[in-house]
Amino acid sequence: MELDLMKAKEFYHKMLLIRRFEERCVELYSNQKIRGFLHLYIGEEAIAVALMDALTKEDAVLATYREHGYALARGVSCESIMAEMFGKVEGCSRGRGGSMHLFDASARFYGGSAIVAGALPLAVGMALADKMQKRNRVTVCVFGDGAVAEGEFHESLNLAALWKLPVLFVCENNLYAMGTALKYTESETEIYKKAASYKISSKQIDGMSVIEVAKAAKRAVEDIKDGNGPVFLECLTYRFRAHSMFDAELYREKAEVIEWKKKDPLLVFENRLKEIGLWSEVDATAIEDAIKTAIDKAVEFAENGTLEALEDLEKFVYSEVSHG
Amino acid sequence: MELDLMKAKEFYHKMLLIRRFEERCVELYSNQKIRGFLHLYIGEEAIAVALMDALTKEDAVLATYREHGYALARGVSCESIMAEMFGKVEGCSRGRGGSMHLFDASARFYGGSAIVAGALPLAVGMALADKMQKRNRVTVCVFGDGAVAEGEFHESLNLAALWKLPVLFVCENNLYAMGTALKYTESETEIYKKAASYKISSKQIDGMSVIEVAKAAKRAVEDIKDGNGPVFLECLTYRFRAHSMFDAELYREKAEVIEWKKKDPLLVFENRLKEIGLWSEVDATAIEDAIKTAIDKAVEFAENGTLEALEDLEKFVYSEVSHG
Amino acid sequence: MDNTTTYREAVREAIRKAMTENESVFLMGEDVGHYGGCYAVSMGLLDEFGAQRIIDTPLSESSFTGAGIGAALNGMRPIVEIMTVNFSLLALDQIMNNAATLLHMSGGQLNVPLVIRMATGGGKQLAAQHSHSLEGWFAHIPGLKVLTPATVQDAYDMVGLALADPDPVLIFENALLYNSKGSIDTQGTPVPIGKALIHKAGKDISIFTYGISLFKALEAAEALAKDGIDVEVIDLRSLRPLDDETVMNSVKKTHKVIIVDEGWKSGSISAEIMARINEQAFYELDAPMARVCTVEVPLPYAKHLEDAALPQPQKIVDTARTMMGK
Amino acid sequence: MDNTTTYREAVREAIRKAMTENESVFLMGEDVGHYGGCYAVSMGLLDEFGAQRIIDTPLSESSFTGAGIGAALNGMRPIVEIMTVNFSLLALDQIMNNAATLLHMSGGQLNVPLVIRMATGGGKQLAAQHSHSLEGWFAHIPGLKVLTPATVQDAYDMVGLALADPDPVLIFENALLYNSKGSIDTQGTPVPIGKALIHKAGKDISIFTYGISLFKALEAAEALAKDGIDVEVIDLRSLRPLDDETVMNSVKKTHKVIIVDEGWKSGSISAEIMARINEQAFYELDAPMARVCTVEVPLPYAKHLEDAALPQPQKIVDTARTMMGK
Ligand SMILES: Cc1ncc(C[n+]2csc(CCOP(=O)(O)OP(=O)(O)O)c2C)c(N)n1
Ligand SMILES: Cc1ncc(C[n+]2csc(CCOP(=O)(O)OP(=O)(O)O)c2C)c(N)n1
Ligand SMILES: [Mg+2]
Ligand SMILES: [Mg+2]
Repeated sequence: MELDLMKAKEFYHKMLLIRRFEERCVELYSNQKIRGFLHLYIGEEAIAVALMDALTKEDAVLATYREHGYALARGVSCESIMAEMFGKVEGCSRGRGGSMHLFDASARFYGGSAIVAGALPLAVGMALADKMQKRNRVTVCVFGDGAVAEGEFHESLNLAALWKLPVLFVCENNLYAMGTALKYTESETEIYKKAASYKISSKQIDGMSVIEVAKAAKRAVEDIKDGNGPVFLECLTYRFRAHSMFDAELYREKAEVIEWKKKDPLLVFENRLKEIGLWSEVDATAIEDAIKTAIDKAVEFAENGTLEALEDLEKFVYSEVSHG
Repeated sequence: MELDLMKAKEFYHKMLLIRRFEERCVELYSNQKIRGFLHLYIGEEAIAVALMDALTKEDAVLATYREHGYALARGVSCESIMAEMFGKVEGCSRGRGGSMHLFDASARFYGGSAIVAGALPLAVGMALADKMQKRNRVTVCVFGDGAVAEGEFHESLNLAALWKLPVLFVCENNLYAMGTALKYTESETEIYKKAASYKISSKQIDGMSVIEVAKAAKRAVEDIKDGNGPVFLECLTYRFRAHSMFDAELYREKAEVIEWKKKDPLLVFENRLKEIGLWSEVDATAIEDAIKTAIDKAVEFAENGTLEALEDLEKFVYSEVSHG
Repeated sequence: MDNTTTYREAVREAIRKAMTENESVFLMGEDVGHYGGCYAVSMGLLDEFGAQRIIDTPLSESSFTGAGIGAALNGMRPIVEIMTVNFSLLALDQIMNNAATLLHMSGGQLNVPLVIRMATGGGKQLAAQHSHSLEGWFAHIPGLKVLTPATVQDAYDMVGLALADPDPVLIFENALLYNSKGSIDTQGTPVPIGKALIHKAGKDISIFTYGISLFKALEAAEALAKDGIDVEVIDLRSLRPLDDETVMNSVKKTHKVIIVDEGWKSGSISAEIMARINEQAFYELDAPMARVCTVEVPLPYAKHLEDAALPQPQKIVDTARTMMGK
Repeated sequence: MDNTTTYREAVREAIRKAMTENESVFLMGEDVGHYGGCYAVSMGLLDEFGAQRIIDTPLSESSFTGAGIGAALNGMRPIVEIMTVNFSLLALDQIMNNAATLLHMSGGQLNVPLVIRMATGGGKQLAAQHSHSLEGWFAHIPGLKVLTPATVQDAYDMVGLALADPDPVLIFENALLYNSKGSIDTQGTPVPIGKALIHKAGKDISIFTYGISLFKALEAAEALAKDGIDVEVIDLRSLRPLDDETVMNSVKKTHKVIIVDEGWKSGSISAEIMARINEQAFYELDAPMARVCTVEVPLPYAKHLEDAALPQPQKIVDTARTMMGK
């Protein structure tokens, strides 16, 4: 994969946007502007940014409750995401979803799912629909290492492989499902091998390197669009923060966190750009500034947003034209 | 494994008992003495007989709705099984279970389960209890090829492997789940390979040969009792009859059935015994007669059984001492 | 009206019609293809429409139901057949947390035009794991619609109604009805979702019921007529939404209520109907309402026990007589 | 009584006591060990009892629940923690088709002494997939018992009661209660399963409720007292079995009924209670019974919408006033 300056800037910008956006979310959480569960993606930004880069507008994305990064990288606006977390009508889910349920049909961003592994079957079905309708599209489905133990992981991988469906499965293996380390949950901890046992083309990659993920994602999407059936990518990564805002992190050593922070995807990328001589042309300060402005704007937008009228509580339980 | 005459007679007797018992069941079904679903084991007898032979009384067995053969081979009495299918109090489940739900706690025969793959988690839990209580026992769990697609298959294999539990998983791969051929349901049709992907010691064997199954079962049980964790056996087999009494068998070719009937486990075993010169000492006629007598007796016993009093319908929803 | 169409054929015919008229409709489930359907509903459709549209699935209830949701989100009109309600428990997470929820949770962006059909009910001596009647229980879930066709006409109509609906619709087909016969009008306008039907008008007692119990109630009504008790028998047709209007109008006429319900008594749809009548027509009631439900046991195999557990015409007759003081 | 014990500590203490007294008791579930429990209930227990008895499971709700059943069948007394009720849907097949069924289906041979605990309820802005209150819905299933501890004492007692029971018992702990405080009597005889408790006697209206709604009802009762409306507040404690006797006795006293229920209105336990009162105490009623339930929507994230969806003291007050014509 060619890494030109434009792409380099874009990657850096997007990863930093996610980082800063979530840092602001933490503040806003402390100020009780954001409530409910808030799962941070900090440390894992490379994956979302690189994956979304491999897609066209027609492709579809399904993510987990740790999906801010995906929504942002997919191009869902900062404003509508922030407004969502403020519970406002201007939010991308009209304030009904919150942090765990960002949706944007126009971006083909299908959430935001809070049941671990619950989106895999949906991804299979979306890909089935594309195949039946002979549309050359990919459905990307992201999930954590914890999802691998669920029955739906197995059922969905089998269906996708059996029916040769255009799905890109992406496992973000950050070594923990909440506080339970992978070694306590899987007899086979090399997750990509499990996918291979369904005869799915499967690979383990460095999820801290936006370049490596971008390469693998590009190839995977090409493969899928060539009609070769599903692909599975296991991205090795780490979440730098607690699982959610209520986590004392008793289950992992500080030293481990420190070790992984050395692989911070922003740092790794910066160093790489330095190596290849592109860093000097990336105006990091300008990017910081632009991001700050964008986030400030988003917060203001969210603050100024409106609350859904109480009369509309029951709206959208059924479609308006429906008989319900 | 040493095949002495006694064992040879016993195997032959048990396989034939299952065959004749089920043939009688078919008649009784036509006469409406037996109702509900009736799934025949005919063609697959070698597996149950050989597996049960490898167990001690302390080991536990969990089977499917196609479990007459297991109940008989485990030593649950013909009478109580027949009475069960007649819906009588003298039945091994007091007439509440029928063909699909034979239970005999004294034989550590835990059913009789009609939800495909539903018994696998139970087997895991039973084995977990044995391990916790430091009892050197095996729990055998039998299921069909259809069960492999269920999420619980995956979850249970993972748990058993992860916790190194004393479970013997046995898949009776008879190529069809009802009317759906394995190739339509699994991306990997070599089922034992799926088990291997959980790091479970796993093997594919000829399920039509009582000797081969007996050998494999014996070794597996030893392995498990040596503390090496679960073992998985895929037994290649074939059901000679329809899935249940309501099956037009549109999904398979007559020729295929005929081909497999050449591998009839009774026939295969008879030929083998002839080869090693034991057959002449097996008094097949006497065995036939003894079986006929036993089945006649069972039918009579079932006919003469009593119907549960209607007042007792709600008995056993909760335990008697319970507050329910 | 030649009354020779079976309920099974009616469902099949409705599926065939929908698949012929709309390329986006497809059928998926266990054994719907090569086997011809567990209850032979889809017999012949594989040959007619091919394996791309009549899809045999592995035993993976959760995932093929979820795949139905995904396909519905992505432009298709899937009919997912869950072989029987007994296996739908494995798919409940997908049904409640995704199908029923996505439209609201996405702020109105993502509707799920999914039809899920399943066989339901006891009475075939299939014992505790294969005899559930959970349609009333599913009706608890907002975001879903729950249909219970009793007649051959409804067996036909409801497939079309469900497919025309933009939201997830569950159709519960009582397995004992598949062989029942009737005639179908394929040209008329079907009675919409959410509308109950008076099958027999009467003035003394209202019997509200659905599915196979409709016929038990009608049988009871005949017997009661001989005693001079004139019951009104109403087929609810849809358990969610419930047709409160038709229910309350009947109560205003008869002032007495019996509900016949195939579900376990506690917490089933019969309780909900009682609750609504209490709320909306309390002063119309002349006597306590009564219900004839399934006894609260895992259904036993033995026929006499199973019969005793399920609602039966005689129990309805006895309940009505007691209510009329006869 | 120093009122400093939290509900969370009460549950933990009860588990600790049971594990100390009985080697067969163990705890298994997601994050119960190294993390200390999603709601910190089991914090410290891993250190105390070791990984053999405080077992972190993979995310495999169906199978570890089923494994609990198997372990219970084989001599153990497992406590399975399903992190929250929202994930219990994945385990429903095991709960309904195995745990609730095995004793009856085996003709009385196999009882399942399994305790399943789970957090339940909305009110924390966790949105549609994480805010279910399904305890009333689970109470539909024969073979199960369903407990809903509201007080710190019950949080403590019910673990022991459930473990002493030979059959499967589900305990629903409302997550908003974990920080609530009270005192516990560890020496007394616990109020048995199936017994409701009068928390506040009154003569004008009976309010039946459970779990967190108990406190909403008590709050409403205070406000109503100022209006001269004297309500009786009854904590059902157990949704299956229900304490019909205590319910009917209260109805006989007040002749008016409100039910407060965290479940979605249609088909929830409130309907069942209304149905039973209709059946058993119809002539005692002076007015239609009323219920304050959760509005039938997938629970929304935004706080004002979520508040509007859930039962609130003010709604109870309004309902009571209307009922009293004030
Ligand atoms: C079915 C289900 N069970 C349990 C939970 C509670 N839960 C939320 S996140 C989580 C851990 C998931 O870990 P993983 O899949 O590795 O994703 P990560 O959070 O590490 O990104 C758990 C147990 C859930 N949401 N869904
Ligand atoms: C969860 C579940 N889904 C569907 C069924 C209906 N059903 C009963 S047996 C069967 C086929 C099972 O095939 P397999 O596991 O290969 O066992 P076999 O009958 O061949 O012995 C099916 C689909 C069921 N009992 N349980
Ligand atoms: Mg993880
Ligand atoms: Mg098979």
